[in-house]
Amino acid sequence: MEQGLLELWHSTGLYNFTLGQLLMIAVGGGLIWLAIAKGFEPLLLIPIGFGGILANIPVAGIAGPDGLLGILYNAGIETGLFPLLIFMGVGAMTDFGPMLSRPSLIILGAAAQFGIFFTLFGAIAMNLVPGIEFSMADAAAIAIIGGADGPTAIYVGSQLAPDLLGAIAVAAYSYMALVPIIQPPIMKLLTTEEERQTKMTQLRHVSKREKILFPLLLLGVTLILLPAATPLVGMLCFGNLLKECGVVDRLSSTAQNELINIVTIFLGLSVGGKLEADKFLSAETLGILALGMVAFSIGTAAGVIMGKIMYRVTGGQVNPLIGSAGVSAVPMAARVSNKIGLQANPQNFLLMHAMGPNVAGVIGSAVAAGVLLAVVG
Amino acid sequence: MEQGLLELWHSTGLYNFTLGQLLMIAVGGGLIWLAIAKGFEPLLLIPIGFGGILANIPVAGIAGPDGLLGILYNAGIETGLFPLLIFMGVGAMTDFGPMLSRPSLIILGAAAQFGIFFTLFGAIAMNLVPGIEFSMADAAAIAIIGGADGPTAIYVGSQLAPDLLGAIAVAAYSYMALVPIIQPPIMKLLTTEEERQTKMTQLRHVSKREKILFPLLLLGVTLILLPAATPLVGMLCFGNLLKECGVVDRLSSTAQNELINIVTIFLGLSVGGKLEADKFLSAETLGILALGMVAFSIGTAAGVIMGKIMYRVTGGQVNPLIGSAGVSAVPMAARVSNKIGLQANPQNFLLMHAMGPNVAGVIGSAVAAGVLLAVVG
Amino acid sequence: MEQGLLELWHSTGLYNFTLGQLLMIAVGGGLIWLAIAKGFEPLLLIPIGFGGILANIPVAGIAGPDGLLGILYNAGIETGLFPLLIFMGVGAMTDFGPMLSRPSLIILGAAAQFGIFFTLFGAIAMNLVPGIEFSMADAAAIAIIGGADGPTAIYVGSQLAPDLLGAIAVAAYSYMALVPIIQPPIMKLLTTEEERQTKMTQLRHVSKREKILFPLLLLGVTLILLPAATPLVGMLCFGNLLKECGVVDRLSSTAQNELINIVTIFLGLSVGGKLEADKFLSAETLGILALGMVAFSIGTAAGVIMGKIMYRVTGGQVNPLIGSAGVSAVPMAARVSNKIGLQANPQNFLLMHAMGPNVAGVIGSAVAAGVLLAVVG
Amino acid sequence: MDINALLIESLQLLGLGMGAVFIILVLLIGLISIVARIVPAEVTAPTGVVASGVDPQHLAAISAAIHQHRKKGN
Amino acid sequence: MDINALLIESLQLLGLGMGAVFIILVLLIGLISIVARIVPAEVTAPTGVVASGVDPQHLAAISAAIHQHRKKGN
Amino acid sequence: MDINALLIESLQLLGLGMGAVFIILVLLIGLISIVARIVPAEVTAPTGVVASGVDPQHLAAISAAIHQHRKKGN
Ligand code: NA
Ligand code: NA
Ligand code: NA
Repeated sequence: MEQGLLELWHSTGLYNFTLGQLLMIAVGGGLIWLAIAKGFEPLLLIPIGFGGILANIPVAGIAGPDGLLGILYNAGIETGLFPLLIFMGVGAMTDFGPMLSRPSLIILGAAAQFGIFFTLFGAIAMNLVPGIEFSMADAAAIAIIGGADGPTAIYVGSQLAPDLLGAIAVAAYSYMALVPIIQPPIMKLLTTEEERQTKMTQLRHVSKREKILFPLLLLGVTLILLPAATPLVGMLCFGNLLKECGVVDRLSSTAQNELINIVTIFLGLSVGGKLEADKFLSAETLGILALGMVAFSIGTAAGVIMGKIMYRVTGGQVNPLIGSAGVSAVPMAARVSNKIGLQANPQNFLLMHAMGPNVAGVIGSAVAAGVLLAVVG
Repeated sequence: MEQGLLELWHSTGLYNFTLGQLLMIAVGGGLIWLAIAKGFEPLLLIPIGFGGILANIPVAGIAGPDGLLGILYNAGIETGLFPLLIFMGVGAMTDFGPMLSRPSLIILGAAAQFGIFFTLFGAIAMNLVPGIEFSMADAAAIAIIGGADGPTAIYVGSQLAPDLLGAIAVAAYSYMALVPIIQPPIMKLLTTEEERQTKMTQLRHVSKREKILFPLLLLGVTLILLPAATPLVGMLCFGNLLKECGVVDRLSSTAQNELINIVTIFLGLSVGGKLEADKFLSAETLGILALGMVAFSIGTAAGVIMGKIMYRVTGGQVNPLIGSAGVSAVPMAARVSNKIGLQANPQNFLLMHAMGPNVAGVIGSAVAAGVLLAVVG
Repeated sequence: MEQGLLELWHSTGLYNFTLGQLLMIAVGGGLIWLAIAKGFEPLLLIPIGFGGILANIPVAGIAGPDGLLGILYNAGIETGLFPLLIFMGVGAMTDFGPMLSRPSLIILGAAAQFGIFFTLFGAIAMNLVPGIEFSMADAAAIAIIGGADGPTAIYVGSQLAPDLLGAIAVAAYSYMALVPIIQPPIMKLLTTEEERQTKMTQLRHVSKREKILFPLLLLGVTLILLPAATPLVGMLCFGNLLKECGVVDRLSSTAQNELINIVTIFLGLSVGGKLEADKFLSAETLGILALGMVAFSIGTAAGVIMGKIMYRVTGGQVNPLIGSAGVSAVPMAARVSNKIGLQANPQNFLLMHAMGPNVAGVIGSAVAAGVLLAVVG
Repeated sequence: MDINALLIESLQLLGLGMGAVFIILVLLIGLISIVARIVPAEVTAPTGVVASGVDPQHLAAISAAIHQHRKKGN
Repeated sequence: MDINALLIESLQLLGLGMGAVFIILVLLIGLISIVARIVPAEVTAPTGVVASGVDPQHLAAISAAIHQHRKKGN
Repeated sequence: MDINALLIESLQLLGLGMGAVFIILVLLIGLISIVARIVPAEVTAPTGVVASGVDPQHLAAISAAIHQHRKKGN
C-alpha cells in the first residue's frame, strides 16, 4: 500500500515540478490572457499558449516524441506541412485585386522587408553581448519575425532554428497583435501633416482574368529567380488560384475554412510544445523579443520612407502612410494606415490603397524567406 | 489458363475463409444492425462494425500493417491521437454551466467512478475462472468501461491492452446505448418513492467569466495532482476553452464538427480493425462483456447511493436519481434521471440538475484513467 | 560578396533548369488551362497541374522525399489512403436508387469493363513497338484507365506502376472530361435511328430498406468472391451506408464534403508530383495516352453492343444508348446518353435510366481492379 | 518472359477478368431482385424515432424542462 | 505474481483511485466556489469589442471606406 | 567563424536579400502591368457556362427529365 501511495506521490506534479516549468505555465496562461482579454491574435495565441502549458507538465511528456504535441510537431512542423497548408489557406482568403489595380505600390511591400535583413545584421551583432550566441541560421530565423507573417516565420524558424521556434512564434504573433501600438508613432514621426492628408485616387477595375493569371505569374517569376521560395510562394499561389479560377469553389472553401482551421489548431498546439522551460527561459529569448521589436519598427520605417519617396516622385499622388502596411500583418497594418490617415483628414479613406502594399508584403517576406533558406539553410 | 483460374480461386474469400472470420463478419453486421435498427450509438458502432467486417476479410489484409485500417490504427490509436482529438471535440461541445452553477453535485460524478475500481478488482478475481487470464494492465483497461465514456475507454485500452481494444470499445459503446435499460431498475431498487419525488431548486446563473476560467482551473488541479491524466483532461479543457473564450469561434466550430467527424470515422474504422477473429472470439471477450455490465451497474449504484447521502445531508434538497448520471454516458444518463423523476412526479424536471453530475462524470473517469495509467501503465 | 552572389545565382531556376522541366511546367500550365477554360475535371486537374509545376522546379525538391508533395505522396498515395477515402466520399454521394430500381441494367456496367481488359492486351501488344516496354503490371495499370473512374485508376496505378502514375491519372481525368466528345460518334455508329428512339418505362420505387441493404449486399458478394477488391468496394459501400442508413448524417455529410475536399487537394497535388520530366516525357506516355483512348472507345462500344443485345432480348424495352454509360465517368456518361437520346426523340429522357449502368460501371471497374491486383499485383 | 507468353497471359486475363466481373455483377442482380421481393413495402419509415432512442413524450418533457430552465436564468 | 498478490494490489488500487478522484473533484468544487465568489457579476460582456481590437468608430470608418470603394468599381 | 566575418556576411546578405526582393517584386510590377494591358476587358464572363461543360438547352432537358422522374415515384 505504501508503495502504491509513494508511486502515486512520485507521479504527482507537486513532486516533479521545476521552477522553470511553473514559470512557463504562467507564460502560457499569460498568452491565453492576452489573446482573450486583449485580443492578441487569439486564433494562434490560444493554441500556442495552451500547448505551452501542456508542454511543461512534468511526467506526462505531452511534448515528448510519443506525446500528442511531439507527434504533431514531427508530422507537421518539422516537415513544413502545417505552415505551408496555412499559407495555401491564406492564398485562398486573399484578394490581390487592390494590389493588381495599382501594381506600383508593390514597391512598398518590398521596402518594408528591410526590417528583416537589418535585424539579421542586428542579431549577429548581438553576439557581442555576453551570454548570447546566435549562429547565422539562428539570426536568419529571428530576422524573419520582421516579415510580420506568422506561417512564414514558423516555416523558416522550423527549418533553420527549431530550438528557438517557440520564442520566434510568440514574438511574431505578439508583435503582429501590437501593430496598432508599434506603428503609429513611427508613422507620425517620419511624415509631415501635409503628407498624411494626401488623398489617393480611386482604384481601377481589375478583371477576373487578371486575377486568375496573377498567381501563375507570381509562381513563374519565383521559380525562375528563386526556387527556394517556391514552397511558400507556390502554396500561396495555389490557394489563390483555387479561389480566383471560379471552377473549384468547394476546394477553395475547404482550404480557407475547415482545412486551415484544423491545421491552425494543430500548428498552434505543436508550436506551443516548443515552449519548454529550458529552451525558452534563456537570454536568447530576451534577445529575440528585442530583435523582433527592432525588426517591426525598422520594417515600418523603411515602408514609410519608401512611401515618402513615392510621394515625391509621383508629385503627391501616394500617401506615405500606406508604406507601413508593407510589413504585411494583414489586415491590421492596412487598418492602421487607414486610421492614421483619417486622423489627418476625416475624408481620407486609405484602407483599400493600403491593402496593396499589405498583401505585397506577404509576397515580399516569402521571397525574403526564400533568400534566407537558399543562402543560410 | 488453369493456373490463372487456380490463382483466382485461391484468391477468393470462399477458398480462404475461416469459421472465426465468418462469425466476426456476422458480429460486425450485428453491430451495424443494432446501430441502425435499435439506435445503439450509431456514430461509433457503424464505423466499428464496418471496420470489423473489413478486418475479417481473408487475403485482403485491410487491418494488416499495410492495409487502410492498420495504417489508421498505427497513426491514430496507438499514438493516442484520435481519442484525444475526440476529447477536444467533446470539450468544445460540452456546456459545463449546469455543473458550475451547483458545484457540490460534482461529488456524484466522483462516486460513480467506484464502478471502475470495483471492476478492476472483479477482473483480477476472474482469473480464478479457468481459461481466463487478465494481467493487471488488462484488468485496468477493462475496468475503464465503467467510466461510460468512449474516448477515455479507447485511450486507456490502446495504451494498456491493445489486444482487448476491440472488445472493450464494443462493450463500452453498447452499454452506453443500453443505459436506458440498465440504469432504471437499479435506480428504483435503491431509492424510495419519496426520494424520487424530490424537486430541486432552480440553478443559479453562471457568468461567462466563470465558464472561461473553469477549463484552466480544471487543468491546473490536474497538472498539480495527477499529470498522467493531463493528456485526456488537457484536451477536454482545450476544447472547452475554445468554445467558451468567445474569440476563436471558427476553431471551436471546426473542433466540434468537421474535425470530430473526420476523427470519428477514422477512429471507428480502426477500432473495428481490432475485431479480428482470433482476438475477439475468446473467453476473455465474454469476461469483458460481463465485467462491463458489472462496471456500469456498480457505477450507477454508487452514484445513486451517494445521491441518497446528499439527500440526507442536505435535508432533502438533492434528488438521489441524479446520482446515476454521474457515470457519464452524456447526455443519455441525465435523460434517464429526468425520465425516472418524471415518473415519480410529472412536474419534476431533473434534466439540467442531472447534467452537472453527468459532465462531472466525464472528468471523474478521465481522472480515474490517469490513476490507472500512472500506476499500471 | 562574389561568393554570396554566385551561391544565389547557382540557386536560381535560370541556372538549373533542364529543358524537360520547362516542358513539364508548360504541361502543368496546360492542364490548368484545360481545367479552367475548357472545364476539364477542374477539381482534379487544377491540383494535378499545379502539383506538376511544383514538382519540376529545380533545387526546391518539392516532390522529393522531404518536400511537401513527396511527403503527401508517401503518406497518402503509396499507402492507398487518399484514393480509398475519395472512394468513401463517392459512396456517400452516390444514389444507387436508379440502379436498384431496375437491376438488370447492371449488366451494361459489366460489359463496358471490356475496355479495360482489351486494353491490357493492347498494352502488351505495344511491346512490339520499339522503345516501349510495358511489364504486365504496367499494362494492368494502364488498362484501368478504361474504367473511367479516377480514384480506381490512381489506386491501381499507385500499387502496380507508380512510375506511370502521373501519366495514367492525367489520361484518366482528361478522357473523363472528353466523354461528351469521344462517346457520341461511337454510339451513333453502332445504333440505328429506331433503336435510339426507344423510350424506356418508368422506374419502380425503391424503398429505404433496400438502399440500406445494398452496400452490405455488395460488400458480401465481393468479400466472398474477390477479397482483393474489398478495399475499394468496401470503402464505397461504407460511404454509401453512412449516407443511406439515415442515423449518422453528420458523418455522411463530412465524408462527402470537407473530408473528400481535403483529400482531393492532397491527392491532386501529390499525383501532380509524379509529373516529373524524366518519367513523363517518354514514349511510354504517348503509349498511355493512345491506349487510354482505345480503352474508353472499346468500353463505350462494348456497353452499347450489350445494350443492343438487351434491346433484342427484351423486345425493345431497353434503349442501347444507355449502354455507353456503363463505362462510369459519373455522371457525364449518363448525361451523354440522355443527350443523344433527346436528339433522336425530344420526348426521350434517358438520364435516370442511364444512371443505373453508370453507377454499376463504378462497381464494375472496382471489381476489375480487384482482379488485376489479385492476379498481377 | 517473351512477348508471346505475355500476350497469351493477357488474353487469359481478359477472359478471367470479364468472367469475374460478370459473375459478381450477375450475382448482384440476383440478390438485389431477391431483396426487392423480400423487403416489405415502406411503412412511413419508423427508423427515425427508434434511432434517436427517445420517445416523443420524453422529448416533449425534455424540451419543457430546458425551456423552463432557460426562462429562469443561466 | 500469484493471484492473491494481484487481488491485494487491485484492492489497494481501488483505494488509491477513489481517493485520487475524490481529492481532485472536491478540490475542484472548492475552487469553483471560490471563483464564483471572486468573479464580478457580468457587465454586459465587453470582451467582444476588446477582442476584435477595433473600436466602433474605427469599424464605422472601415465600412464606409469599403462601401465607397465598392461603389466606384472593382 | 569569428564575429567580424559573421558581421560582414550578414551585411552581404542584407544587400543580396533586399536586391532579390526588389528584383522579383519590380519584375512582378512589370508583368502585372503588361498583363493588364494585354488581357481584354471583361465580356460578361462566359467561363461559367464553358466550365460546366453543358449547354443551357441540355441543362433544361436534364432538369425536365429529373423532374418528370421524381414526379412519377422513387
Ligand atoms: Na511581410
Ligand atoms: Na465517467
Ligand atoms: Na467503370
